[in-house]
Amino acid sequence: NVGACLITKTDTNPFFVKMKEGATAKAAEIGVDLKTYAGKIDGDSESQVAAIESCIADGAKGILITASDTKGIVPAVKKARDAGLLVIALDTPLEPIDSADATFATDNLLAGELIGQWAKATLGDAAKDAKVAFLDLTPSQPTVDVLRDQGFMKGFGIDVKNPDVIGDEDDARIVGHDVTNGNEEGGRKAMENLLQKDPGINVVHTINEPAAAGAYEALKAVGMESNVLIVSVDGGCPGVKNVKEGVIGATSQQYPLLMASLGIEAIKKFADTGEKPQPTAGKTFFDTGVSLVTDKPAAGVPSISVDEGMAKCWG
Amino acid sequence: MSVQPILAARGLVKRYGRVTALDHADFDLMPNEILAVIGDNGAGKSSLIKALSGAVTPDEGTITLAGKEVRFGSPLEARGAGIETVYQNLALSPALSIADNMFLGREIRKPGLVGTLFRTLDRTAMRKIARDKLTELGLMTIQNIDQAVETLSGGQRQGVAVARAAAFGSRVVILDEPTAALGVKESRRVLELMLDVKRRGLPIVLISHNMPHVFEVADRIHIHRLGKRIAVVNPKDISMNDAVAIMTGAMQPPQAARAA
Amino acid sequence: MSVQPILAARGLVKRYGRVTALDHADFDLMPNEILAVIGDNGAGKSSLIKALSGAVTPDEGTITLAGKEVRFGSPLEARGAGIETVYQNLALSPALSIADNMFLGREIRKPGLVGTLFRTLDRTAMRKIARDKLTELGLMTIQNIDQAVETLSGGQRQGVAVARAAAFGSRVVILDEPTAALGVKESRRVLELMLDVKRRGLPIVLISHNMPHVFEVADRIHIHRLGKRIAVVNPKDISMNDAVAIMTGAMQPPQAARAA
Amino acid sequence: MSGVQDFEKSLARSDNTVASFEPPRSPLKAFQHKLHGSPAAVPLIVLVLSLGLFAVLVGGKFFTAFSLTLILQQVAIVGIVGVAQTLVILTAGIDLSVGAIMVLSSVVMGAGVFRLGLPPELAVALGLVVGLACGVLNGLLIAKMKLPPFIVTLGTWQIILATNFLYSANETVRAQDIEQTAPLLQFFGQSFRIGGAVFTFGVVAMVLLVLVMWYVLNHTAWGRHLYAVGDDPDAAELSGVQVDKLLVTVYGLSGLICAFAGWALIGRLGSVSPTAGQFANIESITAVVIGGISLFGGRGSILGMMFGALIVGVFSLGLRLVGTDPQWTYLLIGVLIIGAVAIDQWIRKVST
Amino acid sequence: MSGVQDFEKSLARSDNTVASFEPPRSPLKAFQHKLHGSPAAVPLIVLVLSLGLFAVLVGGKFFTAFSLTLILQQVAIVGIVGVAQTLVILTAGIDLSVGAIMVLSSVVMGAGVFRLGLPPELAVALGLVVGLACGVLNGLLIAKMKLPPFIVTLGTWQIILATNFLYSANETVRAQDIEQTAPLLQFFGQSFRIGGAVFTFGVVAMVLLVLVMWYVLNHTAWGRHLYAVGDDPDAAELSGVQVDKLLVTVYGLSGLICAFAGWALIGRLGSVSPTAGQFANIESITAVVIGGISLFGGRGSILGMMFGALIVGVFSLGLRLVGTDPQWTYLLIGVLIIGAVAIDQWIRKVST
Ligand SMILES: Nc1ncnc2c1ncn2[C@@H]1O[C@H](COP(=O)(O)OP(=O)(O)OP(=O)(O)O)[C@@H](O)[C@H]1O
Ligand SMILES: Nc1ncnc2c1ncn2[C@@H]1O[C@H](COP(=O)(O)OP(=O)(O)OP(=O)(O)O)[C@@H](O)[C@H]1O
Ligand SMILES: O[C@@H]1[C@H](O)[C@H](O)CO[C@H]1O
Ligand SMILES: [Mg+2]
Ligand SMILES: [Mg+2]
Repeated sequence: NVGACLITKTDTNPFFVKMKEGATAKAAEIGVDLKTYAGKIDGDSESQVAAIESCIADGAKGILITASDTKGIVPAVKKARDAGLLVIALDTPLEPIDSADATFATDNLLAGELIGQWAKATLGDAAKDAKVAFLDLTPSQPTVDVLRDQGFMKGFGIDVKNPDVIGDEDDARIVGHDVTNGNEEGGRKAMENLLQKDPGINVVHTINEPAAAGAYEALKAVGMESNVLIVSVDGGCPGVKNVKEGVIGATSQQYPLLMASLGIEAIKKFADTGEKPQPTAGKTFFDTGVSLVTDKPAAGVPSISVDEGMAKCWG
Repeated sequence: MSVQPILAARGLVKRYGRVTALDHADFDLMPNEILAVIGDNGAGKSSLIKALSGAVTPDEGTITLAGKEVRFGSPLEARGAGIETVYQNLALSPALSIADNMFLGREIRKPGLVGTLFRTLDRTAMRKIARDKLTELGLMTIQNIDQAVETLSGGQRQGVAVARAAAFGSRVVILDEPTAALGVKESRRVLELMLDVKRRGLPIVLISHNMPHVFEVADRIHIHRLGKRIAVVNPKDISMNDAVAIMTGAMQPPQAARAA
Repeated sequence: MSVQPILAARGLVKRYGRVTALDHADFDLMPNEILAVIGDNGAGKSSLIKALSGAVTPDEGTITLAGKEVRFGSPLEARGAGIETVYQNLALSPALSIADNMFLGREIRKPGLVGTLFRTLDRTAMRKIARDKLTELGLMTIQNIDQAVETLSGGQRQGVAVARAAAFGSRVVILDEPTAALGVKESRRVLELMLDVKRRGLPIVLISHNMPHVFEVADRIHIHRLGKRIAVVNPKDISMNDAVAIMTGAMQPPQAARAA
Repeated sequence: MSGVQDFEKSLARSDNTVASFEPPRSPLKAFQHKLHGSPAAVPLIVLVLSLGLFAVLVGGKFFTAFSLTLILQQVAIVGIVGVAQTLVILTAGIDLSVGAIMVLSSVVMGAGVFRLGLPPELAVALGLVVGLACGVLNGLLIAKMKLPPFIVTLGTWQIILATNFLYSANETVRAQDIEQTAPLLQFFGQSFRIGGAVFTFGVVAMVLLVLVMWYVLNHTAWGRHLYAVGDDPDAAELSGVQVDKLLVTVYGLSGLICAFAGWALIGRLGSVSPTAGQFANIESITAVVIGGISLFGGRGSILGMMFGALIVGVFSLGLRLVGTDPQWTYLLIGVLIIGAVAIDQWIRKVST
Repeated sequence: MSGVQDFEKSLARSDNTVASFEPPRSPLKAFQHKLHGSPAAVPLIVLVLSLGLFAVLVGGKFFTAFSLTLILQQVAIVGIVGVAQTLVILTAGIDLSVGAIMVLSSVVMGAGVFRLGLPPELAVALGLVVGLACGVLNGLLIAKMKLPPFIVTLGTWQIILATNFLYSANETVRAQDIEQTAPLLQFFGQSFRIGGAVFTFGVVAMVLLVLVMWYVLNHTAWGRHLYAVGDDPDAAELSGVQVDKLLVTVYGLSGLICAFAGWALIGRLGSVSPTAGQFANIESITAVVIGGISLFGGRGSILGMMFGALIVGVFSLGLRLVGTDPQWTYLLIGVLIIGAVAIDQWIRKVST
């Protein structure tokens, strides 16, 4: 029997919970023996290192990993590859990206760009003097955070300055950035704080849907929920439902189950034939796709309907 | 011994790991007497007192109060039965006020609904009673009844502890080395207090290493040695010298004094 | 007073917040004498002793040892100067062994490189010396020198503390209420130990509330009241009664005894 | 009877003066003494000063009824958990499991409605019972087995949190679903306005809870016993306090209050989120410490805890509005923690 | 002189029997007594039992030289930090800032080479000095200002961690860069093999450090003083231990050891990561507690801490190989923590 490991940043974020469910189902289907590991919190790289080592000791054939520290994890990944394991980065590319044998991920820059474009098109002329709040992930600015933020700015027409750094922009439309830790609690508090800075906020970019839900509660508390456009990334079922109910205007849907099941298949294939997966043509990684989900499509921005989104959502 | 003892114990055993602090000890306190308990360091005097006052549960043996067998699960139960104790280590709460300490575990609640429903304490009443009790016992050199006990000198603290016992004891008052840390003047005040309590009809158990004090106030002396009562003597019939000799094992107790 | 005092103090002041524990107190200890310090509870006796032994730093005043002014920053420095103290609260470390306690702060290291380089303790030597000292002072009812102090009875602990002071004191031994918690037998042993130490030529300071003890062993009595020395008396010239009267403020000290 | 010893004859004539106390020497000393007597005064002063500081630094945006009541909303949960933590710390204990109990209870309330199909009232009751049970478990381990509170709650923290994740399978219950099916769960999120000030029921609950517990701690026998146990448990036991029973009650009550905080948390977040409250233990301990309550037990006022929580809230919002990196907030809170106890120590030292 | 009091005349003849001690009553009691005497025995037994448990549950994959030495590698950092924590806890203190000091020191080592352009030797030295300085700061606040260790290190934890993030700007230094420019930083990551067993220098350092500190604690005056201070600081002070100086030394040494752990951490991770070590405080306290060291100070053996860390390592790897949900590991560690002190308490109770 082929052994495989899935190592996620945490096992408390629904995104990773679903990823795990997808991987587990696929593994059972094609006869892969899957073990799953996670860090205690986002940023806990040591637990991920220990997990990689366990996989080596366990004689697994391959590892799927969403790295917490994309640079820091590289030596451990190298150790696994040296021991003959196939290592695939899911969701979050390593730095450099070729540290893994393959990367199955959302194009996060594109995910950000889509919601940025949508927000710009939806506001129309008002976009010129919009007031935008950014609800980011953590103070450490992980790659997904940077890519989505900068992608959004690109789509919305904000000069990103250094594309690798959040916060160096000087566009007057930016009210501010605050961190959410990617959950409802942080989303609400960050939104409240930014509203204090400027109660005229009318666009909110959120790092993920739990943060968006928290932001919505803060807006609702001051009766502003219907004047503000919230955009987000993830496409989890609760998030898509929130799009349907107008809580979130549009969200960029990712496909973690696909990442996971493709990853499991790739490991199985590698074990059977020794063949490694190839990246999408023209990209450095295998793009698992991203779709903008909204029932208010905007001209020039490709999107799918909420019903389609519901059919593809992940939990 | 035709009069029934007010507080008695038979065959008390208390082990601490490998040490046997009480080794089938007996005890009898008669109504309205001052009974002194003497013995070497580590003889088990404090352990005996703790067993009688509910602070420790004996491994074996029985305790009777006014002829009825009792079993105290905590000092609170013993207090409920009218036994007040001043422990060797005082047992006052340093940060609480004198009044709070005197009423700890027997607080007075306000009358009426406020008291029964909201369980509000009646601070005024407790303060008044505390002040009265201390004055009655001649201990009112204390300026302020709301003072935290930790601001009092050792002697004053001892006074508060003794006053608490004397004020609330309805059947028995037990004092474990109440004068050990006290000066000459302060010790004298505590002895007078004891005689005063006795005059009010209450029996007292006094543990002390101070032989002159013991022979001055005690009606009977319980001699404790190696975890048991080995003799009960009358200070009028025996010399201090002999009592000490029995206590330290230098002399066998006279047949008549030998414990049952 | 033609002989120079071995340990002396002038004008010591120590304040604790609003309490003045020492109020310009003086002190003189002569060579090879037992000096008793008596006073009411809270008179400032322990504070005086702590100032002399480096446990607290006085706010004002000077201390001289054999005529030279000294300033002890810690008990360790006072010990280094030959002053050994048994504090009222004992100051033994419960979890450490008897030998460890006796040598705390003056451990012996192995000879040679092991000791200087690796700073290895010489356990064998320390055990041997500890056993010898305890035997010499007649305190070897203790079975095992490696026993933790917490397993000893109160009396045994007191014995270890006094033995430590007596064994290591090279100039002065100070004892703060060494018999307060002790039984008759144990107290007697400590008194004998004191006389023994004196016989070896060391002066002793004894704080005690036990007047018979004080009058039995003291060569001179320092009477402390309200934070100062109010008199120094000779037990041969004064009755216990008068000493207590002076101490408690019932009587003015005789002119001759009045402190400088 | 050998009677009074000879040397004591003179005692009758003895002087009764007591060692005199020097009066406070300066207005500063008198002030210190005053502060010593009212343990909640220092945090209150610090709170007022920090409000002033940010009013100057940030200006109008900060010093509005709206902003100030927003701070109240942001500290409501920590304030409620802080009440639980205060009770425990006053007994010289510590409760590291508060956040875990809170979030497990809120998850149970959500699951009660959406998984077990219970009516919301019952689901809330079930959540409260779960919190109480966790607290009682802590209490029994501490009181009956005599294990140190730090270790017990370090263990139950991990156990309860893991149970929470295993049980919830990390599923968030959406705000909109709760609103439709079980609005009772969001009860404490409702708000009312007085002018520009916005108060949620959660804020009202926090303030009321603090006031009620202040009353209980200071004006009932149970409260006095709690202080006595924190002060010296052996003395309290010998003076007639049932220490074990009291400790079980205190930890049980702490668990119940945390469950209540879990309910309020649903109101604040709208949704039920199993990942919430991860720092509630550190945050509540911080509020208690800045509030001038001694970690050694027996000393301090629950009002101080509330002021402590508000100080942290003022700094958090204030620094955000100034626009500093969030890390500066953490740094400053660290300084505040040490500063608070240092001041406390100084007052205690000089005024005793 | 009035001489010996009359009633004492008979003392010379007094009996010298001491209250008799009952001999241990059963083999179980004798065993308990033995355990009581050697504080590291219980965790050692638990360690052996848990090795046996997983050998049965997991089988061959677990019980290989490779896996067993892997456990050593995985606990090396916690073991080193655990040494620092042990020293502090033996003085009845606690150090919540260990992880923050460790990570700040490793960041400073990295920045020393890559930002300041120092030679690696100097960069390492600079990192060690920073760790030492953080520790001394803790020590001064605790010893000189008499602030409680829990509060001081709660504050410095946040201060040092925030400083770390602000200073590092959250940038990881990549392993490849370190390998090229400053391989010295990765020194403790190097390994050698003996058969299937793989030992890193980090593992060797951990074991050596534990043994050296065991020697220091038990066979030097400083070690005895440390135990005495933890046992009863007032008694130690009066017996001639310089308590303040000792505490400053202990916290300073703790900081230095944490900095050393930071160096070893670079070896383990290959890179310098400012987000590492977030749980080092809880993990090291857990190792100490499971290792049977009393949080009240003065009792326990540093060997026990190492066994405690290994027990957690065995459970973590074992459960990972069994393939259970990671939350079950946390849950079980919670149970282990409480179980360890419960056993300890039981032994102490029955055998005294
Ligand atoms: N809590 C305890 N744990 C262990 N041993 C104890 C405990 N309490 C008392 N002992 C032991 O029991 C024996 C009797 O102690 P107890 O305190 O009753 O003696 P005592 O007669 O009051 O002595 P003293 O005159 O010194 O007060 C002693 O050996 C003591 O060490
Ligand atoms: N550390 C301290 N903090 C505050 N006050 C203190 C401290 N030590 C002593 N005092 C106060 O100083 C005064 C003198 O105390 P001290 O202990 O010197 O008296 P003493 O003569 O030894 O009394 P006793 O006979 O009761 O031992 C007392 O009022 C006491 O409360
Ligand atoms: O892409 C994922 C998800 O968006 C999640 O919500 C946060 O972590 C990111 O890595
Ligand atoms: Mg006793
Ligand atoms: Mg004294």
